[in-house]
Amino acid sequence: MTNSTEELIRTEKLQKIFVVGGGFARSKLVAVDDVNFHVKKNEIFTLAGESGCGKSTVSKMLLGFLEPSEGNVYYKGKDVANLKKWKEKKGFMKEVQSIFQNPFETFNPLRKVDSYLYDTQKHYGMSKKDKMVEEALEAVGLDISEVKGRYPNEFSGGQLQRISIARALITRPSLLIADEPVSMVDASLRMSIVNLFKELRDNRHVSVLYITHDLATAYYVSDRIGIMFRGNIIEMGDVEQVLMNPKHPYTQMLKESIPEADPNKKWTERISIKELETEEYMRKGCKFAGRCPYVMDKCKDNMPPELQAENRMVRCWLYE
Amino acid sequence: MLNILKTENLKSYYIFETPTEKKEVKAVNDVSIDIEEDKIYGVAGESGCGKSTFLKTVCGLAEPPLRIVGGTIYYLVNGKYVDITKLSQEEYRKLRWEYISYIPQGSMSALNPIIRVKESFKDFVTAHKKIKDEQKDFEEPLRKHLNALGLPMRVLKSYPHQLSGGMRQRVTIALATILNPRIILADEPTTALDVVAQRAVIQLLKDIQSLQKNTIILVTHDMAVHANIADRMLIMYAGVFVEEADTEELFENPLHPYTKFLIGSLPKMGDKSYKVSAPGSPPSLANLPQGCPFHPRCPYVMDICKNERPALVETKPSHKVSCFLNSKERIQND
Amino acid sequence: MLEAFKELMKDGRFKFAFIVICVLAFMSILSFFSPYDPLRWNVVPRDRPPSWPHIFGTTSQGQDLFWQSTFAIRNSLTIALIASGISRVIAIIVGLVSGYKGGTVDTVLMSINDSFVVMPLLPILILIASVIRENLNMVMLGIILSLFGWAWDARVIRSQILSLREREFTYTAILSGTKTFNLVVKEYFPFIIPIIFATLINNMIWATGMEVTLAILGLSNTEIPTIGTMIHWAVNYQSILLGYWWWILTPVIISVFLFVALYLLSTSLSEYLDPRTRIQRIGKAKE
Amino acid sequence: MLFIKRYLLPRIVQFLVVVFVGITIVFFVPRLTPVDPVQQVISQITSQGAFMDPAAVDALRQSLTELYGLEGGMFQQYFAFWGRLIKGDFGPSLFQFPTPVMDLIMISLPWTAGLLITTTIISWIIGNLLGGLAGYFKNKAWAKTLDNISMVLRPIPYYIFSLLLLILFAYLIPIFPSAGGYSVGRRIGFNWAFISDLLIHSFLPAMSLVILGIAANFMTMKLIVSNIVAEDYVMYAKAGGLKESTIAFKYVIKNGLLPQITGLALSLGQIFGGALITEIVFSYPGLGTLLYGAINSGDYNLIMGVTSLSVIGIAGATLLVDLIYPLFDPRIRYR
Repeated sequence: MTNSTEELIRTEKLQKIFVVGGGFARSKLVAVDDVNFHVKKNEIFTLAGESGCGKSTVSKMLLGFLEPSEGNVYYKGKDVANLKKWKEKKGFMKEVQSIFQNPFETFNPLRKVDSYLYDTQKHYGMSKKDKMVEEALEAVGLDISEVKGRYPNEFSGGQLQRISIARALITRPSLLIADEPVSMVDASLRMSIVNLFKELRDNRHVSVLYITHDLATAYYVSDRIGIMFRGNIIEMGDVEQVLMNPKHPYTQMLKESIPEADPNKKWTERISIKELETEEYMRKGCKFAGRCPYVMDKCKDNMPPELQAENRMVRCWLYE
Repeated sequence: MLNILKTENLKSYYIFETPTEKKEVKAVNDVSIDIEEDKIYGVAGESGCGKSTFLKTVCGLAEPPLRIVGGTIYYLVNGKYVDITKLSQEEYRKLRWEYISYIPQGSMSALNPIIRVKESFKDFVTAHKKIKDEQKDFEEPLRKHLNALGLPMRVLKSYPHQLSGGMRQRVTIALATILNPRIILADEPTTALDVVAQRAVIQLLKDIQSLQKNTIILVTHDMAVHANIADRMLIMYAGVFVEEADTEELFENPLHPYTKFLIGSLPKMGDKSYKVSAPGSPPSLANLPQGCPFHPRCPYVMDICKNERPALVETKPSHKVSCFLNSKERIQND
Repeated sequence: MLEAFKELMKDGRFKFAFIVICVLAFMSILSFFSPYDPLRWNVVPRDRPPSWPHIFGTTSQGQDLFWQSTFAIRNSLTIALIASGISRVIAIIVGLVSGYKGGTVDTVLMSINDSFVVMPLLPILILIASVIRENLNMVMLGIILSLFGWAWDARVIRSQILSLREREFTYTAILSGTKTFNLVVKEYFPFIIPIIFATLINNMIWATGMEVTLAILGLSNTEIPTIGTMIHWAVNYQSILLGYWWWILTPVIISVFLFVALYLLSTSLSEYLDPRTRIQRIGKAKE
Repeated sequence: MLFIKRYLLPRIVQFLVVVFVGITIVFFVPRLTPVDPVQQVISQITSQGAFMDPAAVDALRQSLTELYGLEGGMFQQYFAFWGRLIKGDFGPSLFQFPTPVMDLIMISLPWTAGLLITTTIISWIIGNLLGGLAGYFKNKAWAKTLDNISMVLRPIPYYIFSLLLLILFAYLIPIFPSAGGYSVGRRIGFNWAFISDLLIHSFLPAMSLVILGIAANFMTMKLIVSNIVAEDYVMYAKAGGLKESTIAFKYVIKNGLLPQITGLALSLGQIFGGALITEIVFSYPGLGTLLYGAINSGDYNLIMGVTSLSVIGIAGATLLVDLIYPLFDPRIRYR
């Protein structure tokens, strides 16, 4: 168990059920279920998974953009759901900031980019004299003269993502939630953004919750990692251990299926391709049971609990 | 080895004309390249470098605002080189699918949503072949083809929306290869698929190539996909190819400074060593710098780079690069 | 502003619309200098074909068609502006509330809204007008039309808000500490304003059409000269059968020009104001 | 099952809501306005010079109140109104007393329905075909010409256009009759003379509806097609070397017709309104002319009847179009 003073944010039994359609066309979709994790001070924690695993829904719930159906989010021990007043919410947002997947969508295309930086400075009660905007831009390797008076479509994706990070840094947050921050940034610029997270952690003591589908950058940048599948975290622990020695059959399959940028590691064995089950979300037991090579009878009816195996959490009956 | 596709000084621009101004986006800017038979080529580059436009252009799909401004595109058809930019629409239409085939970007919606998959196959086949005997000329070869590619027969009766994304993509690929084309142009065929489907698509493309012995030009930004499937690679930057080499050679000994950054910054599992990105940002294709397009970002920039454009030349056996560090040959300005 | 106008004038559709609307606006201003009282009959010789000084001819009621038209244009435009102005306010409020609040509020508002979209409004308008008839002055007519003319546009605004709400820059604005009201004004209005503009003009077309319809049926106050009542009187006096073609033709031609000009204005403007093309222009200005 | 729940049920509910809201408006509007319809009729009669003693006025008031269904409290009246509506009873016409309103409507309805259904179907088919082709071959000269013509015709209201046609054909070039559904004195019967007479009389009103309908469908279809040609499956069909005609019809127009079916359902109310006025301009013996007469004579029951039935009829037609839609779209049929 970690020392609670070290914890920044923690979720307990977090669940989100979406109601799709209205009236008679209503149906339910459990997007996130029983998600428990925390992010410590001075660490980069990764939530990884394929599209549709619920990782972005988790980030929206952490930021208060979505209300959890069940469960709680605690920031420094306080339940975030109790922040009702605008002032309290702003106090929370000052500490927890976020950047998004598509840098071209992060800023309104009809507004000048710098207005967001100055808005942030003003709304969080800092005066222009504090030079917070200039300082934040400097931290991401940009100069105010490059940014001033220009519209989003005058920048490249990489530049916009830096400006987005700069905007988030103006409030001097303790936690930065980065939802797929490099998936739409060009390959040659990708690592400069990822490296920035390391710098933030080491030099500014900002923790980062890195949400991605890319295991290679996750391995490169993070300290701990949680693997999500169909709404659950199915394996969580030290990044070195989880990714280099995965225990959950899904994590193993995921790691095996992601191509590596190394021509000497071409796939040699063939896989037999079963059609993916679209109904995996509806499963009662382990959601991976339909595809798991080690499937047992109890997997089909019972969701495995959070088990401990080799210094990590695994949700798999194999490790009972 | 024969070249199945040759382009010479190919220029393909997006031309936007409004009453007040004219804007040219030089997406393919003077490209001369040879593509050999019976190989999988990988074209890599970042968004907006012109790689998709290159593919569309050589596929003869340039439609306004995209226009071929100059140059030639030769295909080797029945032992003779044919310049498709000089062909009439009808002559070129006959080459499609039996000779040149195409797998589009985001081909999740490449199939007509309101007809059954089999109907789509039939439309594409009848456009090029007369079907006299429905069973013998259409049904049987179709079944054989799907069998060989390991696709279930039930997809034929389905509507596209009833298939999963990965299955739809594989059906599209089957459709593209039904007439055994000599060259397949594939634009980001694995993007937006989940990992298992992505692997299945890569496997399928490899199978088709070894089965039909054709040439595949695969465009994707994902270097990991290239590493897995491509025999030979082309690196594109700001509308031109800056490097061409066999995949292993390219990953081990990149010559162009841009390729070096690209390969060097690839994160790998089990490797935590510090990776650096190229400085700066790629230029806008509407506003290219003079000289080598990479010179504003290049750490080895020389005076010549700022004024002259380097040509793509073979500096090592079957390894071409366009950089004045390696060869002084330049593109003549016209 | 001047730049935008210059660029718009290069569009033939806008140019035509602009000139026609200027002429019509000029005519409605002229009405203030009319030598005749529009409500009085037999002020000029009757049934004269177009000739000097009655350039549009005169009616069987002894009214000058040119000067009558100036009043008609002014009054029809006034009714249309009242109707579309008020209905814009309703559409914006319903669209914003429904789109931003969501949930039950949205469901209720939209099911009412959808009923108005599918409902055949004309028979209902006729019923209402036939009940209040004599008391139906211009302002009243404008208000009644506005109560029926908001539904479709509210839906358009709502769906725009819904898609804007899901876009990432909304979250960026919230994280920048922007409150809801400012968020809507600063982030969403640049997208909503072109819609309001285009629908305003389209709604004016609709409202004028409805005004004319009710007038032809004799359901509005036929004493007030509008394009509709001019047609009403011409039809009532059998002007076609009696060969007074100029009488019916004058309001018909004016209305055709008015409708076509407003329509072309709305299509050319909404193309110009479309955020996608606007974004392109923003980039161009700098290059 | 899912299809019924997700597609059918919401639409049937929508139909019921529209009918409910519409009929409720129709019921309450006359009752919420300051004007008393009974008083209106009485003052109309007295203003025509007929002298009546107060007792006779009271008796008249009594019988009119009964006739209008204005007895009892507001809710009592409301439920009574629904009750009579379901039976199709709108009371007697006041000015063709005692012919029931329903009978008058039933005489006019076939004229309107015939005109409306034919013109709507013709203009929908022609407009969408032309619009689809013009959208696909948008750089051809004929496409641009059609586009310009439609752009000018599109905003003109039906009745203004019918007046233009009327002036042009019935007066300046007198080929077609300017009024009526058939020639005065001709006997109604199923023979060629009557039918040709009918067609000639319906020609102008039908033309104004068809031409404007084509223009409207043309413009929307062209817009829809301009988006469809950019769809992956159209680009792909081109890359596959499919014949232009196959692409134009099977890939572009067929897909473009789907939103147009929904569009038709949404615009039926408007088309109906336009047809009403066109009938009046041409004195065509349909619901519009019936309504016009009712307005002029203050036949309150008749106005209520026509209005209520229009609401139900249009909502029903909309539902019908919605119910046909799945036959054309497999994405709704097989979910």
